[in-house]
Amino acid sequence: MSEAQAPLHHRFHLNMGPQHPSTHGVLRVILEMDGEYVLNPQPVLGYGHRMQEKMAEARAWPGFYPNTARMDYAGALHYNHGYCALIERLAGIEVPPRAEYIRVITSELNRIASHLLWYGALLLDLGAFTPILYTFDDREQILDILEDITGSRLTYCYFRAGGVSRDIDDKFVERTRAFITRLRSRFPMLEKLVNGNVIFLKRVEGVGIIDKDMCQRYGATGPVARGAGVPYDVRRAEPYSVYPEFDFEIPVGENGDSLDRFLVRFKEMEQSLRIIEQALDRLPDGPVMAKVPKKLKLSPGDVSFAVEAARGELTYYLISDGTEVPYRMRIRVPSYSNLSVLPELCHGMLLSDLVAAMGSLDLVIPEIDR
Amino acid sequence: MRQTEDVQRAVQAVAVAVTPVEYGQRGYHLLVELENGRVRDFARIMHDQGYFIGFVTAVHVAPAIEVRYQFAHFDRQSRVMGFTTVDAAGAVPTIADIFPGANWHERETRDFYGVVFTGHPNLEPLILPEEDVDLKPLLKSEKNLKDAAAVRWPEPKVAEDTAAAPAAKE
Amino acid sequence: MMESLMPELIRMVVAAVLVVAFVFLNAMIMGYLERKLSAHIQRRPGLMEVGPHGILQLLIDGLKLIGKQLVIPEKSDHFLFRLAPVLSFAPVVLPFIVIPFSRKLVIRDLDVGLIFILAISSLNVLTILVAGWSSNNKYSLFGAVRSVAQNISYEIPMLLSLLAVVLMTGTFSLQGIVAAQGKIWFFLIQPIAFITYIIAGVAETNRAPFDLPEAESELTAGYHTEYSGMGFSLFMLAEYANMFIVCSIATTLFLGGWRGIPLPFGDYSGIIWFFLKVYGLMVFLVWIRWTYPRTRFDQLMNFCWKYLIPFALVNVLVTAVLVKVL
Amino acid sequence: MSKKGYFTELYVGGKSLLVGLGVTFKACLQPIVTVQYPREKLDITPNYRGHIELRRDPESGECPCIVCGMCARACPSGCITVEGEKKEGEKGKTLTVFALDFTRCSLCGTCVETCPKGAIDFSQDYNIAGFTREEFHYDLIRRLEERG
Repeated sequence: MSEAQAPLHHRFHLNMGPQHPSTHGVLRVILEMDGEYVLNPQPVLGYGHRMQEKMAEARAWPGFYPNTARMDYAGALHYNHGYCALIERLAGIEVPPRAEYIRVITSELNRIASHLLWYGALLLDLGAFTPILYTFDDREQILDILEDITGSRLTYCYFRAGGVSRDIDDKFVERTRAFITRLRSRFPMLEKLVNGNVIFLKRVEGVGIIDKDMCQRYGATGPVARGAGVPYDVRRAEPYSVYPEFDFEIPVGENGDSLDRFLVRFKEMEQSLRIIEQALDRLPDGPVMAKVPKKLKLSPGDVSFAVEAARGELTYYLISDGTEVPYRMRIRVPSYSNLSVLPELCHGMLLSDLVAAMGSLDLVIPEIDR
Repeated sequence: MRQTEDVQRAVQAVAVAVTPVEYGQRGYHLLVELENGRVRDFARIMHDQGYFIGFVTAVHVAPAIEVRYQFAHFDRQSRVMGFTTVDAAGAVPTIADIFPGANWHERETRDFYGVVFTGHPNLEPLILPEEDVDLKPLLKSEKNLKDAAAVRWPEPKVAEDTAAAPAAKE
Repeated sequence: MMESLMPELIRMVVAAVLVVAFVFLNAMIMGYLERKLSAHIQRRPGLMEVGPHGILQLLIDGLKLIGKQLVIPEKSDHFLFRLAPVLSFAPVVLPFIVIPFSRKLVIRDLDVGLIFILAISSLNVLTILVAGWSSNNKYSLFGAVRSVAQNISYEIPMLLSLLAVVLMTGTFSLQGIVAAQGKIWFFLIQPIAFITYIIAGVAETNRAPFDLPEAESELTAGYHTEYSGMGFSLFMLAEYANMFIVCSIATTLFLGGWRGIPLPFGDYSGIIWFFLKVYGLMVFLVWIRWTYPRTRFDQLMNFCWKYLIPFALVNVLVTAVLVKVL
Repeated sequence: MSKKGYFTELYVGGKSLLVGLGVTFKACLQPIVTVQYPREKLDITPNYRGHIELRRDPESGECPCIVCGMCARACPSGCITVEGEKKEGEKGKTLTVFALDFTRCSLCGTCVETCPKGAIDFSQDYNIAGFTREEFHYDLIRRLEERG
């Protein structure tokens, strides 16, 4: 069925969202359809836009800490990390090594939590209800660990320019180690239940193929690019924090289809566990907060900082005019670029495949509507 | 570093000024000042060199709004920052056909600043509702508006001679 | 004239009341089982609040649904929209007439019992089409169209698999088929037919992994998107009753019907075995639903044409030859 | 598709489905992992960051607040109001108003970190509900007195 030949009177519009079970938030996609074939999906953004960039321009820079977590509720610590590191880069603050290690450990825990959430949500999109409860079970363990150290379960406000707001204790180390063992023992179960399932494989194999060229043109990063065989990971490409000290692999896919993106994220969880293990083994002693003046004026100029968030490259770009208040803040969020692939990706696809492809992009809507 | 030099050479032809900057301090490698009309040429070079689009944004400074482009590379550590000012009509040529990923960034910039991207295939409001098209929420008020020079890095005094050398050659 | 008709009439009224009551009861039992089983599969307790282990929850849910407003979309076809849920009820009540619950317990043992059931239950697709069409909602229409295509194509393997049994027994009467399973249950002789029938049955009842007509992640709720309150619950009742019928045919044709180790209730003891088998099968369907993802539409069709129909067809041919030779 | 592929696919696919059933069956027999919330409650971590609360100095039993207003200034959403007055014969100011507008608080903890005297602490309240916005305008001094 060639969609180009579809006569005009066969075409109709289908509104998917803003309230739809598989748009994971208030995303609306206007689908131009021919029968069950999607001809032209056009995402409509802005239903939950909070103008975070304007908020950043309206308050002294420490006042933006809590906002960072509200952009990506599934991977809030990466947003914390990017912002704090940006300020550190601009102000030339040296972070104590212990704080950097804590940042890496908690960030990677958060990455796993985010991937576990996505894992369940994708399966939910594909109509399997049970895996999300299994992954939530594991994710709860991470949230408990992080709650104990950061004080909140989801919208963390833990990192500060110059370090972290609270030191970790032996209990944290112990619980994290226990969690690593636990999650490793859970992977085979998930593999049996989902990764090998013939219905699942048929739903994602060859669906939504994104190649390297497409990633480049759209700026798609993170697991979407890695699924397309591009070994681009900001942790490697532009090393920040103490990531260069750890030994980890960057899993890549071959075909760039939904299955590859799925497998990349699945393998990434194991790599994150490896990083956490190494960091726990080598955790240095010392302070967790550098000396930062109470009132710190940002020197004029522009500065950019990229981190690898759970969904891809997150770049904070700040233009300062020499006061405490940022003059302009731009946040390049990974889901935004990843979603913009959709019209080209899903052209001529079945509606069911669109759901699978969109699920494999791992969209977090508040991040897009920041 | 040598790879950055390659790009530098390629970009030199279309840019007003190309300045390599200290990555550890600013988070990118190359600052490229562009003429309004050469943005597309710049984007094409970036595309041919294998860069992917980071973001497109604007900043409201006096005398004219600046539009900024960030590109990064999948295979090498190189981040390029391009900027240009809008013309008298508040317009900049679009790069959405070279980098489709810039499409939404440009629409968003149009929403927030009113910058018109000439040649853009679909410059409809992306985030703002249709009735608020002219809200331009990120424009600075008269009081807060700063001069373009006020948001630049102060010229490092020691490095001035070395930085000026390639520019003089041109 | 009247005198001779009266007992028959009373019998029919009693049967009708019992059947309708049973359809409701069955939905409650299955609703409870489904929610409880899915909960334990997902390692949570499930219903716990109303009554011991939440056993009365479904009663409360039913009352709530009855009390709810039936919202009728303004631009829908009001008459058909109201008619569809009621209509969905008829094809699931009628097959109960011929199902042999026990040696003596059957409302009417028709000679063409099997054909009667299949004919009536294939009407089910019509009500879904009516519901989807009259809602004037694109999602509903998608659901309805999918359902029609799916039900019609899965009727073929279903019939073929049942035909194998009919060839062996030489009768369409369900009691006759049960009687023929005195020595050995047919699922041992006809495993391919049994498996084909179960798969086709899952598709016929629109249950996961073949629940495309109501795929909530794609079509919100498919053909009953616009239905609320009792309209929605009638569809639910119909779905569970449909499951019951599909499973009771499987029991009757493949699992020996009401046969089992004799219990001290005389000719009526078979009903216990019958219900045990039927609910066992239904629990299996629930188990499947909470394990697998949903198939895609073309894959569903491919599976039917590439696997189910060839296998069922070969099975029928082999059976026919063997019946003739032996 | 070759004939071999046809049957292999059927076998592999069928097997994977059976394996899946095995996983859910095993899970069905394992104990449940959730808690019945209003009946059972999990202990909340002592590090939990609820809304802020004034605290007493364990030695003197008094609230060490010196009405410097650092917390109010540090708050990103401006949800803290601190007022004090100068009393005769006392050094420094005495706290008269310490109000928190919890509807705007985002629980970042900046106020607690900036307080030079450690007069503010996080509460452990997490299941807070109300019918009006005013119910979340807390008078922290009164709450401190009520706690005794």
